[in-house]
Amino acid sequence: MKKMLVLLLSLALVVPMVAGCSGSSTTAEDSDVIKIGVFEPLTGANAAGGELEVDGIELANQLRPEVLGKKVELVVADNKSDKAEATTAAARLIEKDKVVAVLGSWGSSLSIAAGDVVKTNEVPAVALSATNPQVTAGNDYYFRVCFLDPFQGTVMANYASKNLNAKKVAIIQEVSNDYSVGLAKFFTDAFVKLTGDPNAIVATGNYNTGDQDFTGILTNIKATNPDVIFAPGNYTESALIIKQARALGITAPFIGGDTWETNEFITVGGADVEGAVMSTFFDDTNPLTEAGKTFVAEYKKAYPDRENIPAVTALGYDGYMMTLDAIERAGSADPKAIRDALAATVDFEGATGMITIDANGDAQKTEAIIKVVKDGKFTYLDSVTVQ
Amino acid sequence: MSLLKTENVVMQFGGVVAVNDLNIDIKKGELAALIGPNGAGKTTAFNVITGVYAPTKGKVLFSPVDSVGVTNEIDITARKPNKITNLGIARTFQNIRLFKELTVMENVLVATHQNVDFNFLSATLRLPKAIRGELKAKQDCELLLDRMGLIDLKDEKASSLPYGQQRHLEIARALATDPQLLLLDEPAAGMNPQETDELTDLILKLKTDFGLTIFMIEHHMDLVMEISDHIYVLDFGCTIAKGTPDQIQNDPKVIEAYLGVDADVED
Amino acid sequence: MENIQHRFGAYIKIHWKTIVFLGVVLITIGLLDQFVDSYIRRLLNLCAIYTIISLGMNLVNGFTGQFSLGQAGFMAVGAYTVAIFTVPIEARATIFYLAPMTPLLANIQLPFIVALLLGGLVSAGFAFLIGGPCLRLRGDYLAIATLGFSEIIRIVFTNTQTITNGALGIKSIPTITSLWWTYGIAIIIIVLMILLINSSYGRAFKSIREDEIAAEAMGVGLFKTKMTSFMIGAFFTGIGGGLFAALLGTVDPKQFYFTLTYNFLLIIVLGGLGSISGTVIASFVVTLGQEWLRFLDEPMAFGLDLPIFRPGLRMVVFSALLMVVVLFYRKGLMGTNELTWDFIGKKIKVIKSKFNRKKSASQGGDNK
Amino acid sequence: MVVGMTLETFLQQLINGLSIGSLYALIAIGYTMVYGILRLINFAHGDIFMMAAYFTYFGIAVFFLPWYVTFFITIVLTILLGVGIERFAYRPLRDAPKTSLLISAIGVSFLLENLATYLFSGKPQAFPNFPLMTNPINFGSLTVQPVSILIPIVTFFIMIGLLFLINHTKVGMAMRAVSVDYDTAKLMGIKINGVISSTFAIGSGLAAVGAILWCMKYPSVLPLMGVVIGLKCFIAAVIGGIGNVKGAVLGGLILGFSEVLMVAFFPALTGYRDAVAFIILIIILLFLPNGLLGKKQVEKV
Repeated sequence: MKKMLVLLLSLALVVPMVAGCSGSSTTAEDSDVIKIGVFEPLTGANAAGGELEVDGIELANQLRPEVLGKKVELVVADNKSDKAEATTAAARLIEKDKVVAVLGSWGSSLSIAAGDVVKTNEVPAVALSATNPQVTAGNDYYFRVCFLDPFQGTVMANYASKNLNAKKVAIIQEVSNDYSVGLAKFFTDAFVKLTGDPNAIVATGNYNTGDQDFTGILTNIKATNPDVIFAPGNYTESALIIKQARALGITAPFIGGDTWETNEFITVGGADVEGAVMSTFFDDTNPLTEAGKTFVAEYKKAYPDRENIPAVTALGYDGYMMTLDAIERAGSADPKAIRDALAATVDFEGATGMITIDANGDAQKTEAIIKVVKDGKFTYLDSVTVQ
Repeated sequence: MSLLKTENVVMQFGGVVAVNDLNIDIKKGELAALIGPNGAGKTTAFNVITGVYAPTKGKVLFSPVDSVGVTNEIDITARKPNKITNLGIARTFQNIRLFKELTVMENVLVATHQNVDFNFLSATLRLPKAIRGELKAKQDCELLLDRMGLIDLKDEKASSLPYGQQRHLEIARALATDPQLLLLDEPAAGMNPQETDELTDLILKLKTDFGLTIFMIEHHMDLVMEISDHIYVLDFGCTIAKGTPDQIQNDPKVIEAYLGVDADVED
Repeated sequence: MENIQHRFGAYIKIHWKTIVFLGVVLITIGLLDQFVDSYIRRLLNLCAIYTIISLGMNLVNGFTGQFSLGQAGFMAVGAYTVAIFTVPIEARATIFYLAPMTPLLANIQLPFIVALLLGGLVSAGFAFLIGGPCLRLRGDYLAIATLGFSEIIRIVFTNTQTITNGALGIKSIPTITSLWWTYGIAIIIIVLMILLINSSYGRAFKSIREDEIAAEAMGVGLFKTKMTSFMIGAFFTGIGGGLFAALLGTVDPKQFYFTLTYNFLLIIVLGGLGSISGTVIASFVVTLGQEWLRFLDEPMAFGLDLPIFRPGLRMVVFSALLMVVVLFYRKGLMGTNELTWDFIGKKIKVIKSKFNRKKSASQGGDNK
Repeated sequence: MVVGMTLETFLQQLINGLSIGSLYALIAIGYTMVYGILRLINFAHGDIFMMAAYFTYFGIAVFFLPWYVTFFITIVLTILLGVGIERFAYRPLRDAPKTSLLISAIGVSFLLENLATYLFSGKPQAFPNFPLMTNPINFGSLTVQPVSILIPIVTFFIMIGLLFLINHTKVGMAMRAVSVDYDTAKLMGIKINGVISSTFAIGSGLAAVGAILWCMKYPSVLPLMGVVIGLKCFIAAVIGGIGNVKGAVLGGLILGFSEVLMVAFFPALTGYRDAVAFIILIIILLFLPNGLLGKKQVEKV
């Protein structure tokens, strides 16, 4: 009896699935809505980042809900911070929901996983904050609105060398995170070049995502007495690293990348992350463009209780707006036409700056924002231009 | 000629001596019995012989006839149980240990696995050699099951058999390993007098038909006295007597052990 | 002689229904391959791959009774082997942009099928190395040791930058899209499993599951037999991992976190530890079910804006399902039974008789 | 002094090792006690630890309860959780094959992780700050947080307390009896279920204490935080000899020291740190299958 129940239960699971598949929806052309896929991690390790980008996309959608006289509908798919799920989620957006373009994902590896799906199905995708060069490399259908790791690494190396006068730097990288490893490498290259000292990196510590105890590597680093510690990586681990460094009596300033700019970095790090410096894409107190000012005003209207605006939210906003701009220029909701229009984007005015898409599909950006944690807030410090 | 000898075997668990200075000498072709009160260390002795436990001290020697008919004395002390089975010692268990979810036929077939002369690839791909081997094993096992009166049940799950037949199946399975020495651990446990009688006949028949040497642990004294050639009596791990059934029946130490006369009275 | 011939036939007896069934399956795959879109295709491919991997796991856990939790690691080995040896040579420089690939491997490219087989073999090789220390351990120690090895493999792959490209992973792996690759291999592996399980080796595996001590006393070498099962299981899993890499087109170490193994654990528990057909059915149920249950993660499920429907609910339901199966349907769908024609016939009979006896049927039947 | 490590650095590393090792030890005791009685790897133990961290977080940061009230509530809730898990997920399977029990444990662990992700979101929560415990003190050139000293002390006293409980009280005697043989213990009139429940209560209570101390030192709370910690602490218990309280403490310390010292002496290998525990485990199991202080177990045939 029990077994029959299980069998029935399983059938109940599978049958609607198959039925649902076969009766899939109408094609894009004859519908009066244009569907755009939002491909983000809403659960799992990257959930926090995913939610922030979705905020920006949804805000943009409220501001500009129509294009070509048709309603734009967002279809959100959770890629669970997991690659296998990511490819299925991307395929689902394209095949089942018939989206004409995809936005996302937070986390370069998830975007890379979806790369193949969008390429073979010939549907364009716009990465928002994925900074790994491999996202767009060799893929004509992936674009992005943010800058790349090599750029960010160079920016921080410049900052460390010029503004902080650092001669000796220690690096702490999250070995299991492609973003962190990449940034550490580009930083190293740029910093060694700037100082001309091949031994300018005095110590390197590795950790894995999810680690909580860093006292071992920090004690080693303390012994080398660096001027600055560069620790790109996940915000939770980074905040814990800084806390433990301070508890061990390390006073050297910490600098990092854009992933630090989340509220959790400050809530977890507390007073110890005061003075931590990071590069990022956007600053709400100093919008670079008119579009940026509009975005800030609208964001404050939509979320009056939030203090500062995360850069990735601005990128989400830009990704949506740029895609709609491309649809308008293409004059059709045909994915291929949208792709061509996206590739031809020149001087699109985004909230995070002017965007011109280059041959690789990357946004050519020359300006990065440097922020510092001050009084428990991310505060504008400087903007750096690197060619 | 001895088939199995143990020399001064001692088995200790922590501080407990389960078997102390065991010296057994089983001649080829005889039926020997190991008796003694509960907890005397009988099953432990079996476990040492079959390699389940490595003895703390002492040696176990086995003299099987090999495939070309030559007899060699082999030291099997602390060898792996399956190696000892390969050499020709098979056993049954006091608390039946059949492969419950497997069929009767499969239970017996498992015991022929040690003789496979083909590897898993040819078995999986059903190469001719494997097919021949499997068919041969099946034929042999069918004969054996027929012999044990289990042939009609060959596709039943072992766990579904009645108790008495499970005992029979255990013996059939042990015989399928093609042993020279068969160790039976309380084969008649839980049987009524009629079943015990039948079992007695069966054991004697198997012994002659298969040319076996049998060593068994048994509590049914009638059975032991009736069919044994030699009897060893264990108490508290020590061999307190050995000899023919007649000698044992009249040994005061045995009577004492079984009747529980206080030791110091005798001393 | 005649007798042998007859028995030969009986030994590899194939029911005509089986041939018809196989034909239907093949035609279905052919039709699906022609007509489904890439989303369904991806799901169906995943079902086949999960079937392969779960069979590898069930061989060790279900048939041999060794509780191993190393699936994710063996998958990783297979996946990386395929990735390393099939990525186009010209793409390698851009993929290994932080540190170039070691010159030993940089210029070797193999055809997919060769790389796939190699993946299975390397995985079996790892199983050999791991099995040495692990298979001598008692049940739950084996679980934790295999889990540990799977983590070690992942950590090593994270750190060997010039071979595996570390955390960056490998992308641009030539992908497979046709259902024939995955289903062809899955069918071959199912057939091999059936043949293996019904051979002397299969019986030896099962005897160890049933009672190690008795098996050993019957002359079955525990270590050698467990090792054989472990290596074959790893081989299948490696093949599955290789297909997985080729399906996704990209691999990185984070994919092979040990919780991935729980997926396959759920499949084999639901299908029945020690049942091939159960594993196949459960692979489909779990893979498709997991996708179908996505509506639980959407705030607007059933057109109602209920706050309980939000991301994460699906996994809660899923893990609860595992608990329900373990607690109340311990034997899963099939137990150690197989979906043979005899089995189906018996079931139909049981159902029929129940139907006839309507009321008196409440206690009888197959609830053992 | 010029090349390699200075004495201060070495001492600092030793303190790091002692502190993390004692935390491992505290959690390992829970594993060892449950294993001793049920012969089960309680895969959910790490997740019970995680839930305890959330209880404390909610008590202080969300409901603004005083810390002592929160700690008390946390310990009580965690004990209820642990005992509840045993009652509903393990007890029904007591006569089932061991594999089912193990799968059930994995299932509970998986369920708790997913439930926590669903209820509390995957984002980290900041554990409240305890300045008295975390503001570093200097001893010469050594810098130590008070909590790092508190942890080994708490662990030591808990160990002493437990050893007393096990060896000199009625409950402890019952536990020892049950751990040797259920049936005999039953014949002796011991209430098996009661003993098992109290074992889970103690184990979970210790997980709660461990979680509070852990979060004081590493103040972020995440749904998956218990996974790796749980595995490592189980390994610590195995190293010391599972079923043995002193062994668990010893194993925890060995694991803590080896991790930190590997980082100290082989900085290039820091990426492999998480593999250390597993490598030690396999070495120990190969050469000392019963751990450092464990008793030899003989299987009954």
